[in-house]
Amino acid sequence: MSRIGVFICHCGENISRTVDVERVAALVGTLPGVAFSTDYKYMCSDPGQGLLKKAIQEQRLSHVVVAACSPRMHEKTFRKAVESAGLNPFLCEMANIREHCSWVHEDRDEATAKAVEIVGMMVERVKKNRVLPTITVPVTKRSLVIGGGIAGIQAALDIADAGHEVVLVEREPSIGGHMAQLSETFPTLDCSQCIMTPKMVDVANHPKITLYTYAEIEQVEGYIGNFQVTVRKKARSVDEDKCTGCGVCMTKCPQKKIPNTFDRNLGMRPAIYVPFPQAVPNTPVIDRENCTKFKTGKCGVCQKVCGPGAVDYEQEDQLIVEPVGAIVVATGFDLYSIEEKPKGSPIKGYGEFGHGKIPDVIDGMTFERLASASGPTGGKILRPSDGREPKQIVFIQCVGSRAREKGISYCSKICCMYTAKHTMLYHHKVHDGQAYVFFMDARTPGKSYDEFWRRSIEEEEAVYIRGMVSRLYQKGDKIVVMGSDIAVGVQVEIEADMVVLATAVQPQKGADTLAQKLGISYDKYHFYSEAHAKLRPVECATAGIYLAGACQGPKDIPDTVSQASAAAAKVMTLFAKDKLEREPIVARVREAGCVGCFYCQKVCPYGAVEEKEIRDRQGNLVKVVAYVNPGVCGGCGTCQATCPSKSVELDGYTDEQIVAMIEAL
Amino acid sequence: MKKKKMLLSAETMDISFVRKVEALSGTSVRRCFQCGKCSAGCPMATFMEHPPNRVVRLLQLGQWRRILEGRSIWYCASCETCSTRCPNKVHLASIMDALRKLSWDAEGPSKESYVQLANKLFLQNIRTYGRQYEMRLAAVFNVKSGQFLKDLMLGPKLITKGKLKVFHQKNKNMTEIEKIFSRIEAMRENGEAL
Amino acid sequence: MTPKNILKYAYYPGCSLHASAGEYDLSTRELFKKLNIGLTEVPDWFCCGATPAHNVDELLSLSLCAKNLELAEQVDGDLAVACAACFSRLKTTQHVLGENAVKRKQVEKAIDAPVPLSGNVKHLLDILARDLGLERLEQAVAKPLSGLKVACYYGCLLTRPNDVPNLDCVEAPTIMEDVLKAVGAETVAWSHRLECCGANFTLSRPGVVIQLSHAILDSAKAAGADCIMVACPLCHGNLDIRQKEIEGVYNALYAMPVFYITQLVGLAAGLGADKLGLDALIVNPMPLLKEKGLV
Amino acid sequence: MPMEEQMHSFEPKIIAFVCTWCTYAGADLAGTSRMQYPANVRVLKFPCTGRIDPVFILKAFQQGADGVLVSGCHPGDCHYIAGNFHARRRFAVFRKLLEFVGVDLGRLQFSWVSAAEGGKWVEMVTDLTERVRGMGPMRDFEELALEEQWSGAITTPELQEAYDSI
Repeated sequence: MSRIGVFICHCGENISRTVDVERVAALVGTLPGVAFSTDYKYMCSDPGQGLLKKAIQEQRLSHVVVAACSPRMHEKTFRKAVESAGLNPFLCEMANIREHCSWVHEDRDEATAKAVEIVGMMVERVKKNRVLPTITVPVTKRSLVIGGGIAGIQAALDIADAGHEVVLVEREPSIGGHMAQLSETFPTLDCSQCIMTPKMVDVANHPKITLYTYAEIEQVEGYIGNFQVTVRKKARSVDEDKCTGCGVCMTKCPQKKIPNTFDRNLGMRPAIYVPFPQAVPNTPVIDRENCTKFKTGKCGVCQKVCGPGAVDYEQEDQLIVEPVGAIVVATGFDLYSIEEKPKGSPIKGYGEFGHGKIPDVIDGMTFERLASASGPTGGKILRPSDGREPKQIVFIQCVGSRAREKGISYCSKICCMYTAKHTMLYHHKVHDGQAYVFFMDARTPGKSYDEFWRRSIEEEEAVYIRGMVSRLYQKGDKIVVMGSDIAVGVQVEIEADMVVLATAVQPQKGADTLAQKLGISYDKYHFYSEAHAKLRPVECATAGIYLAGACQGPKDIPDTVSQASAAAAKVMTLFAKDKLEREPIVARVREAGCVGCFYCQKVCPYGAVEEKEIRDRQGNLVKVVAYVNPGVCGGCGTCQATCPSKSVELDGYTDEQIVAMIEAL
Repeated sequence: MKKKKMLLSAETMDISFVRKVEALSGTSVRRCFQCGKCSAGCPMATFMEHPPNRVVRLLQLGQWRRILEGRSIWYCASCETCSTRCPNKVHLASIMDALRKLSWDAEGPSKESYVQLANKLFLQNIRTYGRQYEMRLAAVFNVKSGQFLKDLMLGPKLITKGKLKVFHQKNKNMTEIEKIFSRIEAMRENGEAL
Repeated sequence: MTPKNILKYAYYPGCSLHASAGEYDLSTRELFKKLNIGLTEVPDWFCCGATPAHNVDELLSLSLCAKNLELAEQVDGDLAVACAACFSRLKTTQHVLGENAVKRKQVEKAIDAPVPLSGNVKHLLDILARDLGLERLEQAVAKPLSGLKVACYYGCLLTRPNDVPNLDCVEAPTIMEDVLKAVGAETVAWSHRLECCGANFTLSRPGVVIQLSHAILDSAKAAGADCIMVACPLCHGNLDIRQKEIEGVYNALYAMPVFYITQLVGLAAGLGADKLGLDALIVNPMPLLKEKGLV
Repeated sequence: MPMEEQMHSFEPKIIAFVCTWCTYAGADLAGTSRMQYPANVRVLKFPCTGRIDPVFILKAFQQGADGVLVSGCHPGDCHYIAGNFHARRRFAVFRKLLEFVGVDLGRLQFSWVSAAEGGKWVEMVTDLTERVRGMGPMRDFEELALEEQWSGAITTPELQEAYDSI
């Protein structure tokens, strides 16, 4: 038989003004199971809590109901008090007779009657409450960072500088990401490589960072504090330990006509290559698809010229399992292309801009490579078609972005600023040229951003034309741009030598596959979803996984670096404890009842439901049942409402507790 | 109003004209970001085919012919509301002054003849008499503009109220005013001033 | 140096005050005499060029004004200006030539003399409200204008643009109201006190003036004003001389006398109708003034 | 007593099933803003609308509730990522079932009330109370209530045996 203690709070006069608290205490005292009932001026005050503790001990109370304000206000306070008096904190419930009663009703009798019912319901509920042990899970203080762009580099360096081991995994042969491709960066026009390469070298030299380039995530298992990540290290065909990075292999490679993707296919590279001279690590990779040795079996020049004997045609992919406690996802972005898309694709191309077939219609990143001093033209702006310098250059904003018809409705955020930068770079390099920009809005909300944009117009003489471009077509060696100036209200036509499209920012290819491996959610564009747009912007809803950079949504460098450091700080917060404690409001499976239909697994937003084999003493498989991993469970209870056999229960919100409340009516 | 397509190129965007406007007006044309506040407050905008913001926009694109061919600049009252309220410190009233000056230099392509005539007569009066004599100005204007009966009813009343002086004298120092006019003409001929 | 309490000015009346706005000139001279403020007309002054000159030839406009500033140097004291247009041009000239060295050189060549940029150019309002001061103005009142509800009309050129005339706040000036309150009148709050009246389109495009001035008269009437007060001959011309015409076009009845500031202040200072040129006003102010017991 | 008067004097019992994060907080806000609404509603707090089993609604009607309100976070705002979507689908089907059984759907209200919508909460509760007051007491389940006694717990050895044998 339970011995329940009920404590009615006056909350000064907040409750007692409309609710007759003495009467409530008296009436509730007569309920079966209630051993003690009293009222007090301020239950949350020190003496109030003292009264509660004293009553628990003196009256040998088994359960406690505090009728006061909202549990969202003081549930923690009273559960703590109950715990310090020796009871399990989850044997204490609060009845909300302030926000839900005294404050919203004026009639004293009505309010008092309602208060009695509310307390009565909680009394019935608390009878069914069970002792819930606090759940603790150990923490592996190593972190995985996926993606070696500026976001991943920043997060890895921050975590490693805090003294924790970091495993950094990059898909490409070198870290650096898109930032390494940029020429100069807004709004200060710093040379991108100048500020990027030192950080890349820091990563390579950091004793706490294990760097896997040319590697991908194969599998992720486990939960917060205890992930097991399998990394696939693709065969490089070059032994990283032996290679000195001398580069002889690359100069001697007879196959030199492979378009260089790092230079947006504007330049050529050999079959054995590093993507760019400042690559980290500086170990070449053999592009097996294009290598004569791999295609025909003949050649082998690189192996012959390699002094240290690092070239290894037999190398195979390696699978490495890394135990980590936290994961930072920093897979970055890719650029939308205007090319014709396969039928049925949710994203469409731009037929009106020639589907990418007009050679001198390029995208912003290609322009970056043209403008980069280390790019294929040595920093000269030249047309891909004939190598001439364009004298009339047109920039078009919002290509793909904000274009519902093309399947993308969001703003890509960085284009306004980088186009302004492009007009400046162009003006610096082609003094007698004229830049035009077709735009809808100029979105420049950042420190010194609007000033930068205005400078491109007022000082660098870019002509901005508000209005979108209807069509582009080739006419001789010119590209005719058909637009309109909505401020004037007339059509505009420009015969351009080159057109640069500010194409939309999209998530990296394969972002969805990676998300499924990680068990994190993503939106329809495959940008990863944060746990809360405002209050938890760097955490995934899946505990222990954090987001940094453009994989979560379009971001410029300052925002990316900020978020990366924030994600690193979240990882450090997690690593500050040896064990994780969490509220024991988790679902548990009654294995006897479970029929293994796994509906629960389908509805679980956290991927907390696993399969568990039940075997008899001889080891024969009896059945497969669901198992809820308490480290991963978020405690929503959707599984319980879904379970057809009522075999899963959410602790703290069991059917018994709820039905008891309903029956108390 | 003709809605002729704009063909933009280094040749069709007459930036040298824009530079002249900037020199004359002492204000930046490029600075305008087309917020439209000038047009919003302009008392004369309803009389114009290009509201003030569009005048600046056309200027930014070097399309000055479109401006000068229209009447907009001649319908500016010089009330300076636009300059006062411009959030970006573009002195549009001064730009309008510069455009009118350049329109005259280009032999006034605008069809707005009355305002131009009134201005011409006003300046002639100053050159001849040193001061303005309204009776003479109005009479000559009416004759030259062919509106003999315009404001006929006002005349006698104003004369009886002493508001229009029928007789007037020249300033004693008229040579000085003539010198100013001729010095400015000389400067322009020598290319010392716009 | 002038002793502090004795005020003395050079006076630039401008063309209109010698013609259509004779009553403004008369009332100014009489009022200043009454207030013991010295006023010496600049000898042989020229037209400032007004709007038409700067409209089409800024250099000419600046040169004419610069010449007048130079002529004004001959007379002791700051330069007092009655006409808002002349005031605006003279102030603008000082401002532009102070900022733009190229234009200044051109102008100096045109007038063959250095441009005096340091001389103070003051509108009558400034002299009454600040040099004389509201307190002394109050003391000079013989017949307070009590009960007279006045709509103070600033027009365009008294305050605009920013940083040039610096007479008062460009968007919410109070100087006219301050002066009128000092002489006992009541001022109304109304919407169109800074709107344009159509200005010099009165000659070339009177239709424009009729439309714009109508809005002003309408607003003043709606605010319950008995009369309008101005400080600019052009505004006066458009609101007073064309009022009958506006009434005809819009089928309205305003009968709204339009006074110059000096006429109203002069009335309060005890000057007679003859010394204020009240008979020169087209809309007869006498019925109103009689009703309020001011004549 | 004339019928009309009886209706009027009838005080309906309303049960609200709400999620902790949005609607419960919204109801708290109505309190802190001192808004007023009829005292007929009893609030049951769930972590998420995804936890709300349709059986609870039946149970509530069975226990004499005259109206039931189910409310959670707006679509897309779920604290548990997608629980409210599951709830929405579940209740869409459940409504059909109730309709088929013959329960007046006017007694059942589903809605989204966010933590910032104290006013909407008040409106919702007031409207439902008044609507149900007009509909009169719920009698459809009275008989069923006598038959159905299961409380959700495995309280008897027979039940235990039945479960164990699955």
